[in-house]
Amino acid sequence: MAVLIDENTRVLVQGITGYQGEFHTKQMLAFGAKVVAGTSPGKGGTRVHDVPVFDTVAEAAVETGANASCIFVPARFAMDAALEAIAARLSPVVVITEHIPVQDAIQVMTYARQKGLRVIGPNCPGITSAGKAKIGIMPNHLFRPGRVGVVSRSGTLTYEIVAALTQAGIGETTAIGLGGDPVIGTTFVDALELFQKDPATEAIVLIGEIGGSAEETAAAYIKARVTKPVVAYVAGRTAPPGKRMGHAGAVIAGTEGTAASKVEALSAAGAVVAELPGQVVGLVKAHLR
Amino acid sequence: MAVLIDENTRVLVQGITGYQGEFHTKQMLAFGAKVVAGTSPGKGGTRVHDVPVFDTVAEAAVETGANASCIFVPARFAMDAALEAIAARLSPVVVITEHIPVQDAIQVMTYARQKGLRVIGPNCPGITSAGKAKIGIMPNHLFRPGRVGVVSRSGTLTYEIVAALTQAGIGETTAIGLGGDPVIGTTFVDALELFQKDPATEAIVLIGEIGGSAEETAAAYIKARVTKPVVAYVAGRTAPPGKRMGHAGAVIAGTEGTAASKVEALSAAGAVVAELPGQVVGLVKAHLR
Amino acid sequence: MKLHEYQAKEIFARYSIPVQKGAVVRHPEEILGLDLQYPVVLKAQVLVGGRGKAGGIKLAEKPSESVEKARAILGMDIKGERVTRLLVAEAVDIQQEYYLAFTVDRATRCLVVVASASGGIDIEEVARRTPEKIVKEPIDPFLGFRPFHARQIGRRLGFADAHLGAFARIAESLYQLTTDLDAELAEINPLAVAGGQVIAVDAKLIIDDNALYRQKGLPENEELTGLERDARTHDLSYVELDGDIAVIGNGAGLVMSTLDMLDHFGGRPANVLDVGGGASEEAMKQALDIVTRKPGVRALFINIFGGITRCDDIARGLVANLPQVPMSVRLTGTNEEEGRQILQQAGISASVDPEEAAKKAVVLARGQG
Amino acid sequence: MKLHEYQAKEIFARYSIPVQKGAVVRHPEEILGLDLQYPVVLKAQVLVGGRGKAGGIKLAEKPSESVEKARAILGMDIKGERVTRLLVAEAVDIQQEYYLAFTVDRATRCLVVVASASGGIDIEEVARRTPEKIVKEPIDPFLGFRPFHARQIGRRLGFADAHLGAFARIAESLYQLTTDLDAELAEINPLAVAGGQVIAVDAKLIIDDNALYRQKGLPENEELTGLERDARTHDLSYVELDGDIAVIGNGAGLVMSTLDMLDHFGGRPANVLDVGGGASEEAMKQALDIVTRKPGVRALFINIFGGITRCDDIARGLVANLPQVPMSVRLTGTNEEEGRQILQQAGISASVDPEEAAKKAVVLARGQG
Repeated sequence: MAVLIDENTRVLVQGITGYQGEFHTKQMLAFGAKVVAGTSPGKGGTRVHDVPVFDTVAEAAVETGANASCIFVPARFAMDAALEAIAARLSPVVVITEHIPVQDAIQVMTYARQKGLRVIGPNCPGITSAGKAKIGIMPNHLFRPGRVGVVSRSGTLTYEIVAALTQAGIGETTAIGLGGDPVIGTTFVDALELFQKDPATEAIVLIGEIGGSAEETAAAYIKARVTKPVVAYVAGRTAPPGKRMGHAGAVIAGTEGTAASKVEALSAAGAVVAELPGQVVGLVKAHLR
Repeated sequence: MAVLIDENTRVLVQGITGYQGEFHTKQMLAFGAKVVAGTSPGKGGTRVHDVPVFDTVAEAAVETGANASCIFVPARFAMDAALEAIAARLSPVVVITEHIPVQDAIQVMTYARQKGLRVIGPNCPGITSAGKAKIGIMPNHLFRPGRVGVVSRSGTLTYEIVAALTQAGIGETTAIGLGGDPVIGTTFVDALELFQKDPATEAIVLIGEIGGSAEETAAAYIKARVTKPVVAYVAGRTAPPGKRMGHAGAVIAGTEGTAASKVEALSAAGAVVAELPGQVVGLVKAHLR
Repeated sequence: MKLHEYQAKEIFARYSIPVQKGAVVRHPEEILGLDLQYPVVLKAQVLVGGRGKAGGIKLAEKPSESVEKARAILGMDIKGERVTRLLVAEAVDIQQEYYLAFTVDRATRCLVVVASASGGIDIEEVARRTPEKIVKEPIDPFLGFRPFHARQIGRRLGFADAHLGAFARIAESLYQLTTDLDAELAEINPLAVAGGQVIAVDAKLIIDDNALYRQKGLPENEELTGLERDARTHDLSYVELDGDIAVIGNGAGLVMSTLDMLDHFGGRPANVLDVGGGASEEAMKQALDIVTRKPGVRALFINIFGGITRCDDIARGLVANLPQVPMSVRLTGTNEEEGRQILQQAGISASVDPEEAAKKAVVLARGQG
Repeated sequence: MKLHEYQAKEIFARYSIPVQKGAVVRHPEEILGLDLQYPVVLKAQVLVGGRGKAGGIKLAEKPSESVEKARAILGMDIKGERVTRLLVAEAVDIQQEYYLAFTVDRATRCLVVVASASGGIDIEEVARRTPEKIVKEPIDPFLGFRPFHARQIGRRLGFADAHLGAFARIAESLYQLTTDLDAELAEINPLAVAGGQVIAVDAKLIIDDNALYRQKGLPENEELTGLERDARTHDLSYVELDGDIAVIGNGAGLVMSTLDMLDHFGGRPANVLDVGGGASEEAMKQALDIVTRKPGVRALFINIFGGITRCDDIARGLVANLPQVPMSVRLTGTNEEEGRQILQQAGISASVDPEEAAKKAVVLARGQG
């Protein structure tokens, strides 16, 4: 089992002819993901790694049965690409692109909500269901099918944790990179709900960071609904207040949003909180039945 | 019985302090309609014909239980007023105002559809349920509770027909003025459906005019669903093609939209079509059981 | 309000929609001063349709031919409209003609995009005979017509490669100007592929009259006659016809049925004026002045059913501005009693029955009153 | 990007939001040339908060007093920021202070309007202690913030009569400029009723950095140090801190955890640069240049976990631009083998374990490497 994507996921890559799109299409195929189509307006009829390229998502979906999207198009065209994927009823729509203006992201999320579809990201590494499917850019070799669900606001920290889980022989069900921007389509609570329901997931790793109140909201959800062990890590304990740490999602706002507030809320909710990323896997091991 | 509005309708008048708003509030009250509130931004706290005036629809609805609206505000503010009424979940929202830009009307209709609420008009005389309730500007003295439902794209022609029905002792259930603009909230089909279901309505008078294809669509509906007698009149038989007859709703477009096409469609659907408005009541009489 | 082709193209150019290089002239000799590549197309600037079939569009291979043909077109009468301006544009070598428009759709209550790969003068024929060749999609006013919508339409018309992007940019711009300018219709027919370019060869733009208050910088409305323009300035809706009975009514439906009645009884309306809802004494004064100023009016028919309009206001306006022609008045509805009293005091009789009053108007126009 | 109060107010004025009459000066004597009614307020133009409590705002009753007080404020250091400009504005007689802002809300994934009848410097205190005094409503981006929404908010703050319309117009304009300018935050605190007018007494505007590409005509970004500005021009995210270990990482989360690790092992970061996703050789070159240019850097810690970023690109960039300071490298992930080989050939050893590498960096900074 896995959450969000599996063997039935037929991926469309939007922006497949670009540098990143082409490279990661190859990687997804190598992982065993079913990348069935790509889009690149004006380049319909060509192929990339033998994947057929279309001018529009509508044509790609009709011709190939694509049912999920992975977006690599540059930031200034990303909103349009995401709206196009949603209009074609693809789900999830995974937006890898970073530096998308927040008001563009707001439009995308509102449209997805209207249509009842799921967006992941933007500015995220995507989703990987170990041994089954991958949408996004997480390094292939890290994964090994196993027992732990990983959800994170940070891409590189996800890789750290996944690599360690694999090395420890525990393995993963699905890893979900939520993205570091202030407005994102899928939240910790969504992921916790999915992992709690998934019979194959025995424990959950939650990787947060300073800024916003998503971790505090997740803590409330854990307390109310999650019975599986949750191991958490919150990055940015020593980050200077008010300084932007790489993306807008990491601005400390008021009393909420500090690492201390998040760690406290998660601990109070029954999650085990690691002080450094290197401690996470040991804590997972200790709490697996 | 009646359709759309009855004794339980609690009317809010938007633009109650204006010339038309004030005059027709008095007329509606005289008719026996429950006008419970008015709005006029900046004039909250005053009264018009003893009806309390509020600054916003939200306050008026909470304070007075208003559940329907009648809009008299000038054309350039009418879209905002209608959106405000819809946001407060009033229904029907009856827009009397004429000369509203069509792209404003489009926004209002889209928002109402999103919220699942009914708009009547714009540029319409409103609705009158004889002996029960009135929203709009139809002259009070014309009505007498009775057996016929009237639906029309034209205000003054509605009055003609209603007056004649009353004079003939037949009387009306409800008269609905749809409005003459190209984009309107409620159509012939909506009204036919309501009248067909209403046990008190024994026959239906439909008054169309040239332009658009609403009468042709109504004809198809009559053929498929309406078992009650329908007497129709279509104005503009002799209007010169391509000339605008007072409002944008009456521009002949292509082969559809001519009086001939409408008369033919209605006749073929089983409706009885009068050649002049003066013949309508005679035909109603002949077809009433 | 309808704009001339050249006016619409000036707006297109502001929105970066490619149009042919060209200029407008009022006199044939002006053509010689234009810096244009030959051949050129000369196009009569009129607001009525069908100018091509009427000889209002001609090709010229060189300047002398151009001046000669301009002489033939300027001053021409096309369906009652005199040609006073000519658009002179560089001819393009059209490979394929498409149709593209945004307009208001009553049925879906939205703007719609209408497009076809079978553009050109016979688009109405295409729509009637092979409706499957017409792409028509409603547009959510809140989401708008997005770049991806434009590409989808482009693909359905068969555009590919670089032309797909060119088409999409034109469609986006045309939608943008439709909403910016409150257009009821923004049409390009034909939209052509010519010389490796996608280009608007013709242009039609109709602005929503109700939105003119917020549309600044538009050219003057040329669709109207002098009296129609006067009526517009007083917010009255007035249309000229070719009979001898002047008609004043209130409400579009009533006004149309009034024409139907006059026709039924053998009368011919000279014009028709809708005083609209809530007409005041002052509006009535202007209305009387406008309808009776038209030459050839032999009688006046006033048909009022008061709703938002009050009969007493109408009566006061009439009594204070008694017309010179014989008239038949029908007056009923709101404040009917007060209205009749005012008329009676001025010695004017009014009918309640519209058919009776229409018959009387026809008799008056025949000089038998 | 954060704007100064005076810059935000210039934008407010373009959107017809009432602000006090005033001008910006860089030298005290300039005040004498200003045509302003006294008393005036002198306000230090700094981007950090809390200038009032730091003495950066003063009232002056007459020109001489004004110049004297300007001398005290100009050149002042407020939380590390030197005051170079002063806004001199006519004082207003405030009757009540309100709070009004539009900002991005993570929870509802929308812009929200935030307003309160208890405005002024203690608004955060109000939010914490009496959250019921804060009005907060999400805004549908497609419907937008309409005039009726503005009136509703106005009523909830207690505005009535003519002030309700004045407030509503300000709120509509503030929303308009929020969307037009891609603002993350557009705030008026206090929005005051003063002298029968509703007026913006202070102004804060933060523009979304990701949208700067489509925002022309904005003032220069003054929030950044020289090195931060250099980083920005190369699309790198760089923040200055006050320790002695320069840090390069990829991804915001990894970068933050890197700081946490250094702290854990007793190290103090001098700065931190996020090379982001898919960093190229060239980006690595710029990154190395920027972090090591900062005075006081004693060691360099590179912590890369390759995802979209490839280890070989990083390695090539490092080998081609070897820094002068001792360094500790952690390199793993995509194309790890190739990356390690490149480093090995240049005699550089790299760790896989981040904690091991962090410990080494701390040791190097202490000069014990």
